[in-house]
Amino acid sequence: MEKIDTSFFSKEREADLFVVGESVQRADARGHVTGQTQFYEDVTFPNTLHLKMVRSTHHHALIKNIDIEPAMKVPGVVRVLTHKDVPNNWYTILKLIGVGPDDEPVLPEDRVLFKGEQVCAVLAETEQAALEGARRVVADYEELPPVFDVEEAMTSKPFKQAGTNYFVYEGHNCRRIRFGDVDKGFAEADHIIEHRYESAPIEHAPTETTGCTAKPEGSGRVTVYSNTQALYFTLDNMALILGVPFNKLRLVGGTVGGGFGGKVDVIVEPIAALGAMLTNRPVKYAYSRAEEMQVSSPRAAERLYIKDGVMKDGRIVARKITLYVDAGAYCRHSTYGTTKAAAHMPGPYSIPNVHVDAYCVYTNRTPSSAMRGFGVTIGDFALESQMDQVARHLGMDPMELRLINAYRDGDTKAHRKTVEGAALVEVIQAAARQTGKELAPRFAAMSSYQREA
Amino acid sequence: MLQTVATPGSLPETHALLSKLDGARLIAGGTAVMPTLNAGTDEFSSLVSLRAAGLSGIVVKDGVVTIGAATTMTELADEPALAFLQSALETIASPTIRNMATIGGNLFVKQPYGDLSACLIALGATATVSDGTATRIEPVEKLVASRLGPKDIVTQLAFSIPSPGSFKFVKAGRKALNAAAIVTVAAVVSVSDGVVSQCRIGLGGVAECAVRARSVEEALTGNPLDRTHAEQAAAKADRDIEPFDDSHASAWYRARVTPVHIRRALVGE
Amino acid sequence: MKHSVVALTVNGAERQVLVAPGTTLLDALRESQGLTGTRRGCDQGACGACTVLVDGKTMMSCLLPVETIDGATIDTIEGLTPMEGLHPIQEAFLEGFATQCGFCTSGMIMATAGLLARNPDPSREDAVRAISGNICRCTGYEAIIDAVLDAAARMRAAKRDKAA
Amino acid sequence: MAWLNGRGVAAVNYPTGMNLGGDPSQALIHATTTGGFVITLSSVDLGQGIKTVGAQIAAETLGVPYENVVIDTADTDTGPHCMGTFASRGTHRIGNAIMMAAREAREVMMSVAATELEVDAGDLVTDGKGKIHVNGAPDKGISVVDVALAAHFKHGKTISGRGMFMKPKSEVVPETGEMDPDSCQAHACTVAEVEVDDETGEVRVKKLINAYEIGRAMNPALAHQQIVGGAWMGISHALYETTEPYYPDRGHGPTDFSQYLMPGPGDLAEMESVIIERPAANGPYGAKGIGEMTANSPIPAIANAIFDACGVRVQSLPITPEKILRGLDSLREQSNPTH
Repeated sequence: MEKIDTSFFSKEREADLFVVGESVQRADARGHVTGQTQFYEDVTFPNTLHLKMVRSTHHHALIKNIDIEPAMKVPGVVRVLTHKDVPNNWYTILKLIGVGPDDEPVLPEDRVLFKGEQVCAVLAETEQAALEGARRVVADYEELPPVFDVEEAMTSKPFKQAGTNYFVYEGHNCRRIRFGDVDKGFAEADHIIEHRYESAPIEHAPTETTGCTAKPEGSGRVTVYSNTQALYFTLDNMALILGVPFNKLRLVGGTVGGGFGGKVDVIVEPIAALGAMLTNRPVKYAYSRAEEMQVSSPRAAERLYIKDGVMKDGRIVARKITLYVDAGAYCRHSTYGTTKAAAHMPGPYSIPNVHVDAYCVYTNRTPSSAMRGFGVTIGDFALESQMDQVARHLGMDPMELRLINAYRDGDTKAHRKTVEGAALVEVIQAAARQTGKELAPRFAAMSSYQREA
Repeated sequence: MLQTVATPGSLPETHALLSKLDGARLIAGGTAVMPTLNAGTDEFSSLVSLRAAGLSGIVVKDGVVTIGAATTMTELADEPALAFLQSALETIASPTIRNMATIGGNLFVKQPYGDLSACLIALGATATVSDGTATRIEPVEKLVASRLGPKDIVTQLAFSIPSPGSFKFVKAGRKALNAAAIVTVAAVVSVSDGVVSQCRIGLGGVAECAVRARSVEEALTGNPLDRTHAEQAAAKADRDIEPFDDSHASAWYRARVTPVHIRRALVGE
Repeated sequence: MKHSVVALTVNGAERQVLVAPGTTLLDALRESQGLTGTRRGCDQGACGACTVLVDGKTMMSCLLPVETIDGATIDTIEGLTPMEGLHPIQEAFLEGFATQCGFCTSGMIMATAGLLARNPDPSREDAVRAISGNICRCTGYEAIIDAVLDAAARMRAAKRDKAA
Repeated sequence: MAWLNGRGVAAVNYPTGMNLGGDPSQALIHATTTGGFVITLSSVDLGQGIKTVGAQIAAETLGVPYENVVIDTADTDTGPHCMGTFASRGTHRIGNAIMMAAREAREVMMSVAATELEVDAGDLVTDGKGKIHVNGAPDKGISVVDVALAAHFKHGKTISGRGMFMKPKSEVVPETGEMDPDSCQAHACTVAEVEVDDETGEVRVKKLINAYEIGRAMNPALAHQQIVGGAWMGISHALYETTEPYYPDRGHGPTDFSQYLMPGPGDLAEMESVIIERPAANGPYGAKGIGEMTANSPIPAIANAIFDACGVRVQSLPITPEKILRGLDSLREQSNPTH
């Protein structure tokens, strides 16, 4: 168990609490250890139809024809859903908070933009019949050249039906942070240190795959048993897509077999509910493990260029960051993640001159979305690798370099928010203490309360 | 879609069902076949299980081990005469999978799985194959490279127990346990008069099937079993392997580290 | 496509299960027996969430066609849970904070049950091996390994108490 | 062959909550006839523990035992709105909403108790064990059960409360990026110790030493779970994970838990962590969100430790043995050119 070191910030801690701060047993643990915890898939209904998706075999292609007849001949197949069945086929998840344009079809119309994109949905009496039906659908494509590189996508011909290959932030092709004057900072600096960092897409890989069962009720409503991380996000998007009043839908969930951000997209519920409405039968749509691994949104691949202007004494006086978030084919939550990434820059350091261009770029890769540490995790890898390179360049201790530049209460961040509740200095001091490293008196005396003279 | 699952009670019955059923696939432990079935497949429409066909069991006689093809990995690990294989078996999947997976099935698992085949090649094991009318004996080395005929069933495997200390094994994977092979090295090396008198090396994870590292064997034979000679011999491995890319490692990486792991298997450093 | 009737002893009770060809033990347990404590994580035998005991040995129920195990004895998490209180393995997982989302827990506990049936006094390495086919994405495994060892200690102590 | 040792540092901060469209969550609370309390939410528990921590916050605020609080979640027919479980927002947003609801319910509870005891409500305190009594006079009191019974059957009062927390929408100034994107920041510093096999590029993370500042550890055991599980995920991200091992080629994209690489129970690093608490002024009992942050600092700490060990700087994730070995080969080439 972790030690709580109360020697830091001792005056700010409220001490006499009854139960907050106690390691009480998890409320759900007994259900977990007995297997009685009820996940969405444990609620079953007789007469349920199984939904399996036909998926694009190309990264980028025009759909010439979809022949569903062979699927309909498979014993047990009840219906195939295509885009024509979807009342409001175009959406974007963050529409609810005013983000546009609608850039993603529930089911594609004339083209597919990534390999694995859902094309049409087969509903059948059994899972095996639905799988066979999906194998029998014949889709003809005309392949188009894909784009897989964010910087190439920025300048190549727009491939989406809606808009540019990048998200437009109030007239800009990126989310910008402008603080101080980086060029002036670079001119003053003793050293310029510049590196490029990047990452691959990362899958959430929850042990329970994304899924739901939609059940039509006698009242005319549809109840959806789902493992979404956000019930109302799902409900509201579904109502818009299905063109039904919000009170026709009910979402039940709350117990999820791992999420990590992977279950905030709204993909399975609208189609399952549509199937339930069109057949008047419960419909289950659960990702297979392979779909979860390759088709569900991963953490975005990112690319960052960091250029630092550094003084001999370790002060970083200018930091310029160009950051590309690979949103994949559709926006989903990436526009928000990119803004979050921009706001996180230049890291927990007070740097007087900061310039950030954070691009949310579309490519023909699997659409990415939120994941634990959204917008930050990869940025931290880049920032903190960069700090190490700066320290080595200067021949400085890496902890001391960070302490010199660490933000303190009252500093202004690059996005112009005043720092409060800072504690970077203290976590470094605490880590040093744990490793038995003795910080020089100047560094041991530092505090987040104020910057030393 | 799957139409039939049969669990015959004898080998002749199994052969009869194999010929009778269209699109039949043999299933033993199920660890390789079932994921395919669960994902939906047109590859086969019936399954014939070997679970009850009487093909399990281990017999040790006069230094030769004969193992029924449906014997599980756990049963192998529990056999005292096969103690030398223990550490190799423990690198294969997990205890739960080893309770299911069989020695016969392991021969036909797609690389980079199927490390036991590399061991069997090193041990010079032979397989008994029955086609319903006749049986034949094939070296495992040859069997894994060719394919079984549609009527063929591997019924048992046999090999001589190597002399103590002569069996060597190293498996390199991305995880300590339950990893697929980047490269698996199994070897039986006999040393007399200070030099390698005989050796047989099986490699897994570095070709479409488990292979024998003949070039390494040749280079090693007649030389002392020390680091220098092992390293020189291991460097010849590129002639024996045809590595591939997968999510575990690239062909380049497999080729680059195969000699390292061969040397480590041979001399432990 | 002909369904078959398969006889299984599930958690001590004799059951006749009607299955379509190729129905996995996992589906049979969850769908026809209502034993949903056995979880479906991958249908590929690679996550361990569906681990049960078949004739006393841990197996992945998603890899077993029910028709091939006629007459088998199956034990699931539901059968492990005593009428009153919890099984020592369950106690160890609960008190050791070895669960987070809970989805891998049934499989982890059944893998532990399989280990402890064979080896009542496992080393840490034995515990690690026993769960090496079970994926947990939440905990980082440490608390689970501790719980396996704690469970073993609890069961040994209970056995000693009983003998005394 | 040699295992090369190295040590690396990284320090990070992490925001609690999201900006954009406002960030609300609600909670309803009511007492049952016998003094149990039910919190109704539409929030989601992914294993992070909101069902537990939410009940702790309610119990603390109401002054009743933890065992008396039940969380009912998540059903959109009964639970009031919640934005969802993401952005390290749950403990902070939902916790604040629960606290507000519990305060309102507590006020009713105390006023009924005051009527029953014929004292001033302001003189009453809760003992956290199920009793309300006059401050300084533990004998002059009444049980929460009796208060609830009286409220229901004598006074016709509902002991209930509504809670809502919302951070208003922050508009971003397009030219400068000026914005107010979050509610507070948690902090972490990790020191990673690794060893690198100089012949194969394999990395073993031997130890992670962490210091986390998380505002308030509401439930230290649950915080411990986030720390250990998150640091494990950090190791996994640093060294293993990708859905596209041959990008831009989509070939060999992993489709199962064998192909998708993550460290198993046999690949764990020793972990040593300490928690520091600097309460957030706007957090419930000072809490900040920590669920996401715990994966972040280990990644660069490991990258930096690998460089320290073997002189290879890998600037792209994941840091595979192949990337390290290619780096080692090129260092060896530079120091001992053979061509």
